[in-house]
Amino acid sequence: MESVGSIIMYLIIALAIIVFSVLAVTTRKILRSATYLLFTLFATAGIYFMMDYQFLGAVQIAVYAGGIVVLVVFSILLTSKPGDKAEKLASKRRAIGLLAAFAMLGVSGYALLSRCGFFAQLPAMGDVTMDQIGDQLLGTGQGGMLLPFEAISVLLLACIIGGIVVARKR
Amino acid sequence: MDITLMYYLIPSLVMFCCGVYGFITRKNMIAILISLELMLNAVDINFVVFNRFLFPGQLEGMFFTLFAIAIAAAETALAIAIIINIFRVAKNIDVRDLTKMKF
Amino acid sequence: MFENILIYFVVIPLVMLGGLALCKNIKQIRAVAVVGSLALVGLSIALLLGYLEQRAAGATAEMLYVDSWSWFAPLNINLAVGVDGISVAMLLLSAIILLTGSFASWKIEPLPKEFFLWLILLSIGVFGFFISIDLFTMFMFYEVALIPMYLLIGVWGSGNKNYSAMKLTLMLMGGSAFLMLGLIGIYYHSAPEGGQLTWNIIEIAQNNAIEKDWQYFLFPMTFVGFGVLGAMFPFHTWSPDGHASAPTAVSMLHAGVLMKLGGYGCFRVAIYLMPEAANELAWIFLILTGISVVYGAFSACVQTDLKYINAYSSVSHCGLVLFAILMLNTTAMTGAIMQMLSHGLMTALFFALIGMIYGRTHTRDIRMMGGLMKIMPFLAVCYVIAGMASLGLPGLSGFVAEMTIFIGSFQHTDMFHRVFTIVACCSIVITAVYILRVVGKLLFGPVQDKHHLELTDATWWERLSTITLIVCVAAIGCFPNFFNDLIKFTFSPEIFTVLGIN
Amino acid sequence: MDQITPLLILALPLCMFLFLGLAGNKMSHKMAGILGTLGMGVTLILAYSTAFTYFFSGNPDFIDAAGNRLQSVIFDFTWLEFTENLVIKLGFLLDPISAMMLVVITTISFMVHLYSLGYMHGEKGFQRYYAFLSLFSFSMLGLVVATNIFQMYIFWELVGASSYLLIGFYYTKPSAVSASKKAFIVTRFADLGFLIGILILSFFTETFNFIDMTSAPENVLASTGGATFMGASVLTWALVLIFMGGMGKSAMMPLHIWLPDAMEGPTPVSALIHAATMVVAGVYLVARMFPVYLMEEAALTIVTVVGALTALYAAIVACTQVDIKRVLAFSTISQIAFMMVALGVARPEIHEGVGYMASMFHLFTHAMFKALLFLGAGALIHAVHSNDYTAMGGLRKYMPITHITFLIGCLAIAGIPPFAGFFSKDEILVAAFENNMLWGLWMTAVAGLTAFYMFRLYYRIFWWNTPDYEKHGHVPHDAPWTMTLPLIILATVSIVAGFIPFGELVTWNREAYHIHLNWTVATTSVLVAVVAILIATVMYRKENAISDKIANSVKGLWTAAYNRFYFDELYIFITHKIIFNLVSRPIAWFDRHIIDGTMDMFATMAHKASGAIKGLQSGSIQTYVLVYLLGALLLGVVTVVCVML
Amino acid sequence: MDYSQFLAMKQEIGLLVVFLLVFLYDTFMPKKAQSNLPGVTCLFFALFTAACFCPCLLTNAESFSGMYESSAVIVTIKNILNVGVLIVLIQSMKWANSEMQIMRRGEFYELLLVTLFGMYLMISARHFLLFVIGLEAASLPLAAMVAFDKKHYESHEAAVKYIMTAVFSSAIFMMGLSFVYGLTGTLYFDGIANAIVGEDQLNVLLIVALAFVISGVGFKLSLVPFHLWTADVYQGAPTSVTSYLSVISKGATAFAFLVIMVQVFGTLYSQVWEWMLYGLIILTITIGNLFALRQSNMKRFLAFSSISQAGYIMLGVIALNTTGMASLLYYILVYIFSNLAAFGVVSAIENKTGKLSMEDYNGLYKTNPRLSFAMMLAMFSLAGIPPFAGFFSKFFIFTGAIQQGSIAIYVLVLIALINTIPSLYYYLRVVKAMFINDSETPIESFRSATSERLGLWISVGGIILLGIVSCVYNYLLDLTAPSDMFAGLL
Repeated sequence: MESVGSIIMYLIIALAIIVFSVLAVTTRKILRSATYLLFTLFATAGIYFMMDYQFLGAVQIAVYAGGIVVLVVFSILLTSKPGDKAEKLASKRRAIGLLAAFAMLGVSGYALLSRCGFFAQLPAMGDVTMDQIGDQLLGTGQGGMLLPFEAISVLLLACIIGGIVVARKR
Repeated sequence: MDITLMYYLIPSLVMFCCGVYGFITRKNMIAILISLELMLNAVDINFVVFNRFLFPGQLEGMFFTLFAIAIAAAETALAIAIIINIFRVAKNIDVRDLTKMKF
Repeated sequence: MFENILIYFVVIPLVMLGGLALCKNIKQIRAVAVVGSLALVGLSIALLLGYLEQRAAGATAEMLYVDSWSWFAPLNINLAVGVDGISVAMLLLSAIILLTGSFASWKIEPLPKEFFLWLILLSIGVFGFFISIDLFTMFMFYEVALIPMYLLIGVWGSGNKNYSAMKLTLMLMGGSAFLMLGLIGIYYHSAPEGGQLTWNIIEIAQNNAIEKDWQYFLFPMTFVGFGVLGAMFPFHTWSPDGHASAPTAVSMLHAGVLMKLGGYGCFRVAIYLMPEAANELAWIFLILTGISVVYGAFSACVQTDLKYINAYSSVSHCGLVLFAILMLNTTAMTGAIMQMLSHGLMTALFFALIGMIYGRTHTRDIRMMGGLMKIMPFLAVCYVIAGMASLGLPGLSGFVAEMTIFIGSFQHTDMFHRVFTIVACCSIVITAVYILRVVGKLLFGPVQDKHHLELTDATWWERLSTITLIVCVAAIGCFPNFFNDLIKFTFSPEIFTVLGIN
Repeated sequence: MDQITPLLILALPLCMFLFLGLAGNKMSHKMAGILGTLGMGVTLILAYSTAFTYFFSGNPDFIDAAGNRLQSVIFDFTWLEFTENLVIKLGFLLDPISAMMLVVITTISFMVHLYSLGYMHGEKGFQRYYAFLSLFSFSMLGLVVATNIFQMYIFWELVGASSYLLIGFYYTKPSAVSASKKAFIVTRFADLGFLIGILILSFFTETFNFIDMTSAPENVLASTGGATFMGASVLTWALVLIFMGGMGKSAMMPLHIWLPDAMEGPTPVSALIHAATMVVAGVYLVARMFPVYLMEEAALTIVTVVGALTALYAAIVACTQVDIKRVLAFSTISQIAFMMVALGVARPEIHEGVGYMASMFHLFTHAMFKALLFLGAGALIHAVHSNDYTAMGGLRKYMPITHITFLIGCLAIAGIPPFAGFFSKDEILVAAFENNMLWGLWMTAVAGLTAFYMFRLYYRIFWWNTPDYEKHGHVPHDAPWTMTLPLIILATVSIVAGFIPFGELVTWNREAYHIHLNWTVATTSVLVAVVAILIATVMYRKENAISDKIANSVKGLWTAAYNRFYFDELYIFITHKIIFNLVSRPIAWFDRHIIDGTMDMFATMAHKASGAIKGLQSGSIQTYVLVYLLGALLLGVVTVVCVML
Repeated sequence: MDYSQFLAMKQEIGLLVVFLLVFLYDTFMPKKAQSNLPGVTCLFFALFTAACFCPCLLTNAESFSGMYESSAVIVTIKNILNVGVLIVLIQSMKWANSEMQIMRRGEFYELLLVTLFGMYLMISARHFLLFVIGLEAASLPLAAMVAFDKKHYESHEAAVKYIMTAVFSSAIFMMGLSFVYGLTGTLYFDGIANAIVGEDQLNVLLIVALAFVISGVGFKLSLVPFHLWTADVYQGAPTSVTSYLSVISKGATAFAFLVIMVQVFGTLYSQVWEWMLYGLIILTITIGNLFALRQSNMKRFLAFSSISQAGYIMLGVIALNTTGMASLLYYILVYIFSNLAAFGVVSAIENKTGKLSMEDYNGLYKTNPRLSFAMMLAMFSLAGIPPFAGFFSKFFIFTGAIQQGSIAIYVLVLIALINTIPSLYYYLRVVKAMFINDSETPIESFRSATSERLGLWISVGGIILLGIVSCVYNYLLDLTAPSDMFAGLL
């Protein structure tokens, strides 16, 4: 039995996720869309906090909400005039979108629900300390993430180079 | 009420499906990018909650999410660069205009 | 490697290719082509003599000149060569037709160099196929022989050449699709459980390890695969169009040699390796080939294009080859091989003559021509001889082959087979009808077109080409037992006795 | 006996053919003609000596102590070996009938060679003509000396081919071309039967060899093991099918249609091939196989019936034709049918198989007088430049030698003693009567008709009224000596041949048989013939309207007979309407549109399918991901459904 | 931390050294020396490639607790890719020196090397996180490369299409991974493999997850129906990038796919993914062919041809035996040479005349016989005509597949074989255009740049020799034979 607080917390977060995701993809104003995305990301961060992964929550807020959304917002401002509004969707397109979304939902939902093991309750877990995270992030033992860490640095470098070369005017 | 694993998975799935919906219906490329972010985010949630609920003893899921966030960032940056690029050429970021090559 | 005479059947054409690449003018090209193909003829005669000598000396192995060089060792793919009487005969046939084909393309235009390049590449495929006893190399050479056809027809052909070339290539490739599957399947069942798998035909035959159920699957695959090239009904339609559009030498080589690859393969692979299934399933293909025989002949009756007539006649004759092979007895199979030889020479002669006539009159429509006997007596007489060979006049090769087939087929103990033999026999009448129809319209009667009166008779190279072929046709027709003995030895009675047939 | 002579008999004409065929164009007409004739002359001498040796030398190879003649294989080398037993050999079988045939063939052939020197003088392709004649002689000789049925089949085909070439000698004439084509195809069709017959027979007996089969015919019967097919025993089938080959070559109804058309060839060719030698090959074939035929009564009955019908039919038609060569052609058909009937009615128990002997006898005499008639006709045509007897008349004054020889021929064929025809025909009638009264009367009637139409022809040519030849600027006259000499020789033979003691020489079991005339039959037949001749005399000696009146009174029959009872139309209907239009064309159409269409359809389908799914590649990434997603989901769902079920 | 672990990754490190050298050269060398950049890069890379053939690398190594693996086979596939990349680099020299690209070429090389690095990781990864990073590293920079042709709108369009669909696909892929993680609690390959053996194997979630995973990798392989981006991107991208994308990226992914399917999900083969792959192969080959039939743009045409080729490559996966694996490697090698020869000709012509349509190739033989000849050999090889290498690779991949032995595989191979007919048709269309068709305005005779010629010579040499010289395939067979990857899976 969960504490009421966590249930309420959960409800808020779950609701936020669902509502803001839906809004993010249905609103006709692109800037609002970005805003709703931000809210969703915050709600996600909330989940991370609830899961006791504070570090991850922080990263989520910092990188995702703080970095990506800002990037998106900038690009929106760069590429659209204020007051730009998407015209209404053709119902056919919406139907197709809905079909795809519900198909995904149905299939994956059914698949998930078919696993009884997934109705597990939150087990107890010690706090994930920064030490732990740091050790494992740069560790080479079982679960050590040194190699991915190095690899992703190359990836990020490449993306930076790529971004620069693409965005360069000439 | 027990808040079980499924209670987290379903919102995440909904989020993912919203992303799918948005990708398929939106015209603005940046809106599509936003949809993609939703999808990636949903995956992140999955990893985290699986890790936390089922395998609390280890951190693989969490790390995956950590790296996924980095990847998502890189991807977004690149995608935005490309979108801006095309905006320069076409003065427009309507994805429906991206059909010069087909069939 | 080079002490085996067989390898030179591939080496000489390769040298020719190299020689051609260096050629500067048409004379040098001709020289390379003629010298090379003469060398090949010489080589095949030497092989024939050597083969006979070994046989006379008491060699009883199924194949002689057997050699094997490892190629893809882990898969046990070898460059295995070896010949028996059939291959020797086929090699001789191919060499002769290549030679005459070179003469027939004396004045090929445009791009003579490329033409001969492709022609020789094709011949590499043919020779390689006949010397191979390894399924893989055999298949490889088979395909090597197919693809030059496309360009040869497409570039140097006439009429609706693009369509025909494409159709021919695609249909033959379709056949080889089935074939490839069949061959790989055979490989995986080539040895008893735990034995070393092999592609070598002799070893597979000795192992005799293909289970019956698999034979049921693999036999039709390989038979149809080769059957397409053997113009088996209903996969024959590439033949009329292809032949009609091809340039002379290509028609000659294709009808004369390439179609034989089909019959040879059907025998060497499908039947030889899977006799049980062949015995059980023969009736299906007998019906198809029986239809081929009669149907091709009937179709030929109403054609107006010379090449179409001959192409359909090839369908009929090649159908007879497959028909006889399926009879699974020594005589009929000997007949089938004789028919291959006979049809190869005869149809090459036909196509050569048609090419020569077409080169002069610029039409192949028999309604537009007439009385050519008066204008170009040499060609006309040759045409009559070819026609007589085709309709089975004794003394020419067609008769010998057909009779061997009919007699052999009729020896089959099963009523069904005998009745079908009679059906196939009917083709000799229909053949007479269409051959005489053409001869009557084309060569006899009044001259149709006054312009034709100015046309000339054959040139020396054309004469050389046709006379060579006629001599060969007559040689088989007059001294059949020589070829009969050559071929017959090959059919080891074991595979028949194992089955309890005949 | 040495082997060189027989070998030469075959080799000489063959060499002559090859030589004239290859080098003929380089030499003059005269050279080629003389060479050919000389070659044939030598062959003639060799053949005569061989026959003489056979019949009269008393060599133990040829005659045993009891005076029975033997079948002797002079040489026999393997040509093609199918199986251990089934071997095609090329050999030389000497027995009474083949020896006789050697004589007949070489005689007629030599006569024709000689005759043609004059007849074909100046024709384009003279060398070719002689080459073909040599080819024919070679093939025909090979046919008669065949030691096995397959050798016979081989030469059978070869004579067919040389006949084709000779009929189509005037290749620029469309009618000649189509006649040659027809001859070849019709006989080819018959040969199909022959071939199938051989197949069946060899399947059971496991031999091609004549001697093996005929010396022990009961083994042949036994080897079939009583097998039947569609109600008839397989041996009957085999024999009837083999007879079918004979029907084709010997122009038995209904496969006779090629022979009248074959008259498009040069007349000497008609004399050689289409009167004397090749057309009797069918008779010869049945005679060769006669002991085997004896095993199956049904087969012989069919031979008789076909022969009798053909004889009557051809005789009736011959009464109405105006083309002299056609008349002779139908007369040939009728006469060969006589021989067939003789074989058909022959039984060992009837006068020791007199029918067989009669048949062979008639074959011999007929060859002589029919060749004579044809060559005579050739001389007439040469003189008048027309085949039509309406262009002739009163020629006896202009061409006395031709007239006399032709008359001898007519008398011989009409069966007037002492001419050759009388003796042979008389034996046939005897055999027929002995077998069955019906056949006897039937054949006697046909003999009467024969006399009638022959004299009708004779009178129309040599009597009737004389047209104004000067008007055409061309007065007919007798031919040069090269042409008349053969006429005279053959006429002489026609007169004396009847006195040859044929029964001593040729019988079915090769035992000597003494011919004795059956006076009743002889008298009857002679009477009938004389009456027929008288009627013909009345009707045709002088120009009058009797014949027209009679023709008008039986107009239907007359027209039908004139049109040969519409057999040609029937064939044209069958070949053009049925074979071409109903079989070949549909098959060709089927091939182009259905079979080929199917192949093309695959291609079209691929293109259509390619067009149909092009919408997938719409260029919009949203469609792309939609397809992607649905694809992935479907992949999952389908697998789930399949695995879980 | 134990940095010695990195020593197992000799090839990756070597590649990064090359990357750094190029980077430094590009950044710090004076303008004058810049013009040598393509040459220098090729040189560096050639040296690296040569070094990688050192037999001392052919050892089995594992590091980072089994996150990274290297073995003789893996080294070899990387070498194969290196060879391909070297050819691409050589072929692209002309393009890289062109006016348009001169200021971006440094980045081109850098991005290219990074994507290659990503592919290395995909191949060597034994942990899904590393795999994902490799996958992303192999695809995201490519998006930038696709957008390199700034003059052409198509290039931008292609880049957008590529990155959008790529991210979408990786989202789906990661979704599938999350499911797998949820089921097994680990992302290590062997861990997952052990876990799904231990559990009741067949649950819906696992199958769906597997479908997602396959779709994610299938995207990069352009398996139908995950292929739709391919044609547009190939068409829009600069030709050098297209050739890189079509051969190297595909080859690397194919091998990685094999590893994932066998090492991770091997136990599910006969029940689950054999049939998934079965369907995908049929669809891929057939639809790829059907689309290729109607193309007139050369690059687009080659795109669809490469789709159907991917289907053939997958036969090496479904074979589930060492012969199949060896054949897959061999197929990739041969495919690299064949396709690069084709792209080499296309890019040579494009660089000279800007023409890309198949109609423009009409009568090419009359004006440029050598180029046409190279193109013809490439087409024949792709179509699987002996004696060119493509025939052998096709034959062996079929041989490998059939070794699996079930009748279903026979049927599959038959379908694949029947599909060679339409494929032959469209390959011959190109040959026909060059050799048979006439044109009033043929591409005039020109001499292609030395680098292009060199690239073509290498490719053509490969096409001719790789098959006939049997040692290559024999070597691969010997290499894979000891592998126990497939033991006990069937």
